[in-house]
Amino acid sequence: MDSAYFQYLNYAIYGTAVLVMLTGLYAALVKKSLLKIVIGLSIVDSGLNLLIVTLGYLKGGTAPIFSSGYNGTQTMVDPIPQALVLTAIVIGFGVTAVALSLVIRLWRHHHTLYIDEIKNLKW
Amino acid sequence: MDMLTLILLLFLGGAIVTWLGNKLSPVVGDLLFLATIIIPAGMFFTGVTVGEVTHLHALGLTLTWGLTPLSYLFSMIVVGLGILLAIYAVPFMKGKQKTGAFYFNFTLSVMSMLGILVSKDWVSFFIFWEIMTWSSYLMVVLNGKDVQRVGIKYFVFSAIGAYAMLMAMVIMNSQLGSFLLADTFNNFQHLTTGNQILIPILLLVAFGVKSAMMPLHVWAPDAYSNAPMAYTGLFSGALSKMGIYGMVLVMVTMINQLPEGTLIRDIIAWIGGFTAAAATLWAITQDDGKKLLAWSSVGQMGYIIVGVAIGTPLAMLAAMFLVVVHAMFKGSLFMVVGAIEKQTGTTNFTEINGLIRKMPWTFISALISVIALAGIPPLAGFVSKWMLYEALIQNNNYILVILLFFASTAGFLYCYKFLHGYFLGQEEPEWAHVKEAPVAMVIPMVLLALGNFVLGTFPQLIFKPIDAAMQFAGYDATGGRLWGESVLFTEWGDVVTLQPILYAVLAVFVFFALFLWFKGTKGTRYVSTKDISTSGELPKEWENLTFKVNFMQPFERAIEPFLKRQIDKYYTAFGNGMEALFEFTRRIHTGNGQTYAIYAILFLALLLLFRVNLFG
Amino acid sequence: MIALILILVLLVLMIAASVYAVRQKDLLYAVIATGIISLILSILFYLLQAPDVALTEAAIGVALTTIIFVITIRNTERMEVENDKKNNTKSAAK
Amino acid sequence: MVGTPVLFIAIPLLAAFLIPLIGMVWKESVRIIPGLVLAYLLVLAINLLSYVTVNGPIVEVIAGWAPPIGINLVFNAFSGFLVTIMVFMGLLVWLYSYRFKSNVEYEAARKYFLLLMMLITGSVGIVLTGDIFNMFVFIEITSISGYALTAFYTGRDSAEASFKYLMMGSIASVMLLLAIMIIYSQLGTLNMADVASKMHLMDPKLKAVSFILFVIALGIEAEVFPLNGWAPDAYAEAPGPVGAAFSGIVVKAGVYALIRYTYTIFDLSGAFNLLIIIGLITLVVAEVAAIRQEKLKRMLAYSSIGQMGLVLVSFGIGTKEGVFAALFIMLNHAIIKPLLFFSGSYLVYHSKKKMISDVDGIGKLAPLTSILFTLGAFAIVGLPPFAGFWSKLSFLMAAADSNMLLVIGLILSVSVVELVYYMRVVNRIFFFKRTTSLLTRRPTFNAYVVMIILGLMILVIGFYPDSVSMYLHNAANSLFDKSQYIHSVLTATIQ
Amino acid sequence: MKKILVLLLLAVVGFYLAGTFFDIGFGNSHFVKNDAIKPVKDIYLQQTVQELKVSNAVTSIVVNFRGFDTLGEVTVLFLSVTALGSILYKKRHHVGERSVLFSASSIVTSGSKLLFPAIVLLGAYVFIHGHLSPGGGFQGGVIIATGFLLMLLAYENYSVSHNGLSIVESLAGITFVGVGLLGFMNGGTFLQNFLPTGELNNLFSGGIIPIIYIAVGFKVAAELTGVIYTVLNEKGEQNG
Repeated sequence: MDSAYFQYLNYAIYGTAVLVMLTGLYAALVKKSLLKIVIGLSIVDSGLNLLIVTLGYLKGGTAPIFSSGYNGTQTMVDPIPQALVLTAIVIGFGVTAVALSLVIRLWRHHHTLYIDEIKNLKW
Repeated sequence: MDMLTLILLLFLGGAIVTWLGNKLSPVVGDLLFLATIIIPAGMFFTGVTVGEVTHLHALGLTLTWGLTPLSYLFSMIVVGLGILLAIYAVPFMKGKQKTGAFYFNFTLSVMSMLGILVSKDWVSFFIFWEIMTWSSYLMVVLNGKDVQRVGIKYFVFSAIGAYAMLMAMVIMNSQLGSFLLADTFNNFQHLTTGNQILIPILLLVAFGVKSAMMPLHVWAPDAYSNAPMAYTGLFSGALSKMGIYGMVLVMVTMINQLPEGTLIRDIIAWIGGFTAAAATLWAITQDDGKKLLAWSSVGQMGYIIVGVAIGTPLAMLAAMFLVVVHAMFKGSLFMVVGAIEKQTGTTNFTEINGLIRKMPWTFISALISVIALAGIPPLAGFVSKWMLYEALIQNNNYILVILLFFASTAGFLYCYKFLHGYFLGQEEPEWAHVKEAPVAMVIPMVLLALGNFVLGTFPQLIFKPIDAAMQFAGYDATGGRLWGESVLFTEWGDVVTLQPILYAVLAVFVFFALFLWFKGTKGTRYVSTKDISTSGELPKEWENLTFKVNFMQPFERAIEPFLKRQIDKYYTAFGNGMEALFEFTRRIHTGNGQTYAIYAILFLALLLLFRVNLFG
Repeated sequence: MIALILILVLLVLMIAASVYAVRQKDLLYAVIATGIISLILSILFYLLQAPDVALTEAAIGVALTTIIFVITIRNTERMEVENDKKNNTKSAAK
Repeated sequence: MVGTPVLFIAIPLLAAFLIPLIGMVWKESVRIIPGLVLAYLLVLAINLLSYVTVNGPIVEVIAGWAPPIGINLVFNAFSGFLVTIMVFMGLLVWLYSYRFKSNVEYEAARKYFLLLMMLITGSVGIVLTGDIFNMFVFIEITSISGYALTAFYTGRDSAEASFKYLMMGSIASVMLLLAIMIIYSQLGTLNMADVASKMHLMDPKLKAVSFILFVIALGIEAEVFPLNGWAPDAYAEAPGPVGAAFSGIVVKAGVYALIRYTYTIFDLSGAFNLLIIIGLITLVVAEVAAIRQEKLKRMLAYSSIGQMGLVLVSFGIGTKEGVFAALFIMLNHAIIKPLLFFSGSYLVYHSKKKMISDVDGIGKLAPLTSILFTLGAFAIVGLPPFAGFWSKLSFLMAAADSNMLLVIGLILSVSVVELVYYMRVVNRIFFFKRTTSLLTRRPTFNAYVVMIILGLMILVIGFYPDSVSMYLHNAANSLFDKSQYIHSVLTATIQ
Repeated sequence: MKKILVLLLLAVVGFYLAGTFFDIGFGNSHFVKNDAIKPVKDIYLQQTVQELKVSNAVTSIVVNFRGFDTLGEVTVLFLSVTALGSILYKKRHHVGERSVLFSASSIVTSGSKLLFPAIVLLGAYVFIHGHLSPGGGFQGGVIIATGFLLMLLAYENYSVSHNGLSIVESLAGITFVGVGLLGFMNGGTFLQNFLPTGELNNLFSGGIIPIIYIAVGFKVAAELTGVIYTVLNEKGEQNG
């Protein structure tokens, strides 16, 4: 791909990632249902992962795998962000699981997921 | 280990040991308590000499301890009162709750006061000051009567004072690079002008709180009357004098170096005068002996503050004298009230009558001390007040003289009310069983009362320490010139002019005694004070019909507009307002998790918006 | 060129899916939409030369996250409540 | 030198993986093994600290790749000091909660002690690690254990508190990752020392943005004001020992991270003013909220937040004395606040709502516990001759030396408020009539031991502050000496 | 009202974040331009081939260069399993009674029974060849976990033994830490490679990396299965 498109991609990908993050954040901040909040948080994570992987991309880079078809010339994309994203995804899954179990607990006690009614601890 | 440290450590360890021993058995606690107070006190009198200095090190700071003539004067009061009240306290506290806590805090108070007096640097001064504060606080709330109001009020004011002092001392340290009292006083000019005004004000606030100076006095009456009587003697006699001690230090060093010094002196003097007058008026309206004495101590502090603030040699002399004397008579008066409380269970005038026959020794000490308090010759109060008036007149503060004179004249009223309320009048059957207080309680109060008598007649007995103290405070006291300035004394220590007064008054006393002896109470007819059937009404039994109800009603009506405006109300209103504000503020944390998340994003947005202002 | 257009299409789809997931009242559909987001994400990762991440995202994001969401919805409630009309039903349930 | 810093992480993890196996055959082990591990870590920490004070920082390379390639752990006077405190408090918390609740089932006990150990390990890792992303991983470990421990009691409110904590925590992790990636994309490295040495090459705009993101993320961990809404709930709803662990250990880790970024990694001048501002706001709001609380543990929680605000202000002064004071406050707070939580949670043990009014007149029934609580209260408000006074004094001296008179005045007036609410509780304990018919629970033997140890430490530091000042001075110096940190890390080799 | 405020805030945040990343730019990491910065990734890429003889750079980073992160990461999973257990903890377990998503038809059940071994094999392949081809411990473990998920969904009374799971994950974890400590014992550092690194693109290459990745695979599989199993066994009260 020649560099003219790269300008578009620059705005497109980063813009999309930030936009997705903000959408999820909006859900987490405004939506009243606990489940919706958790969904929003996981959407934020998706956007974040896209952002990170995009940061690691190099123009014309290949996947960081020295397969047999690899001659020492072509550049490789930055593997570090990929490794970090790997970690981030797994951690995000763990947190989501904990969050969902908490949602189940709250449902068990309150019989609602409406967050404004789950305010026993205040001030 | 040197003497001072040893003594303080003995007090400290003794306090803890006493507390534990009291858990063991009350008798052990009592003995340990007496030992804890008396042994170090004796060591203090014998072992400590003025001028020797101790150095301790903590966090790179040097704590310097040592005794100056000025502090020696005060420490004599502390230790003397401490011993007498300790002897008094043992029977007083017998069979009461929380005896161990009482002993613990009593010992700690004595220790901390001595510590304040021996500390030559601000850090240790502050440390002991705070120990004194919290130990006395625990005493104030000891009996559990509306602790949240009285105790918190006392602690808040003390904390304001203490933190003012803390702020002043850290500023001085950062500017002058030393915590030593001497350095901070001597290098005072090197401070910036702003600090030169700020620091004395902070320190005066700090010491004004402890010495119950208006408008910082509101804690005092409640605290004095709420603490156990066996402690209040020390509280008003010695502990409030620490404020005076600090005030003397500030006045003779910092204020003297200030160009605006005279102005500040006048302001403080006027505040003291008002304190005296207002407190006296309040004292008159009290129906409870404790409260009455509490207010009157505030008033007496007013006199002392006036003396210290005026600061002419004679005024300072009067103040010093009054410090010593006030400790004596107020100590014995609080002991009297304590004895009455112990024997009858109440301290309310309207309930007690004619204890004169039941508790003669108590009556005698009360009589002498009250006369001293009222400032009637030949007792010690007279000497000090006279010298104070004289100093004021020399200083041309005629209005202030009038104010003080009004105060002490009005003082007669409550003095009489006190005597009459407890002892005079005819005795009620319900007090028939009352006995004289135990000997261990009688002896200290009688001793203190006689002390008044002696000092009133032969003031030269304490000239020497006062003289040394004032010399240390920078007054030229060679050859008793200070005393020469008063017409009471022709020259050094010789008190010829006082003895005729003494004889005259003694004659009056003897005559009065003989009259009572012969005429006695023959011919007087006893009717129940509650019998008003002559006026054709049948009283209900819950109506207290003693004639002492509304004892001073017309007077109170006269000063009603003054009574209506008490500063306490404004403080309370302020406190409530603050609490309401706090209540409003904490609602920021609405229990909704989403709101917290929104706060986080809000914070992020703000930081991003002001990024440039923050990080350039 | 093809890759470019593909990427752009995927991005648009991703935004659409996320908006749908946020706006959808039926939580089950919302969860499925998040699964779709993860799917698109894994394709994007592949296009961005990150096969490992693509694999992980596909497995975790598409399969596991979705399924535990579904189980949770199954255990709690399916419809999102927007106003607290549930007050009375809650008191009835208690 | 016995052992290396990596054991602080490796040993607990090994134990954590072993516990389920051993627990199958020997049930009691699930309680005992964490204690043994923590005891060993304490010995290790003390040894390493004494070694470090003599011959300089230890930089441990991991996976055989010297920095800036691999991850590394840094154990210098500063981090070592904090680690020692944390491990010590962790051991005490373990000892205290050994039989805190009687008749706990095996499963619950196993999970509780496992999570507790991992909470402490995560905090220690945050302090030790020399790698930005690795710190993120440890923060996640700490947070997840925190969520689980907060929701440990099966009441309904604990789950609510935990959910709030989780929401804030996940926002924090998002911000943290963003900031990390911005830095990485600019400097191409994740090693703290390397980042610090290359920081001048970074575009100032991006630098500021990433720092702001860090402040938000770590501020949530360090309970800075607008971000700390979760903290009181979590403190109050978690089991008593866990509340103590939060205020004694976890917050310290958050503050450490914030300080590490402000002092070592970033070179922003305005950061210190920011610290002072947010610290003051945190202090004021927390104390003001604390005075109006009806529940004991919430009150303690707010007061602990306020102390953290004070610590931030003290760090924000930016002088060596300020750092010294801040570390001293942290040390005292780590000693005193657990004591308050420990004794407090026994004072209101049997009451359902844990109201402050439930302690009325309990002084007669549980004298020793009440006296220990009072000791803690006196110490935390800084009354001499207890530990809190010296830290407060050194803080005020530091502030006065850089003449911040307004800050001093504000903080002193706030501490009047603090004094009021602690004294109210003390009054209730000793000088009120007992109104409720609640029973009091006599603390277990090891709880007594723990509380008495803490009380003695308060007295010792109060009467002889020089006993700790050397370590504090070394820590302050090593935090200040940025170049030495960078050098010692970047020249590290495999021992 | 609240929505508008939030939208405003998000607009501000989004503006600054997007601006930041637009500055960073796509496809050319900033540090590539600046010569003063020697990015670590070059060293990684070159050492991956020369030292470790691993063909998948991501694997070498995840397992060796930044293996410490991975250790923490599996710990996070481990902790989240424990957390689930303690959060959803009930005094009385009603085992077997599980929330049923759908009643599976016989086709599904038999199909999943056929599919299950294939899935497990695939997962095993993925994490055994983690250092050669894309994929590795996590991916393989997740795949295996999905296999178990399939069985759990298909068969209402298909149960996994908790003890088995915890034994597997404990052993895997002990292997991970133990290998790390072994490297530590051999005079090296924690997680340092102490095995001979064979030939590039060879199954037995990369020293300890395959071992660790296999351990990670088992651990992740066991943990994720545990997560699903715990959540499935949580039969909350249905609505109404």
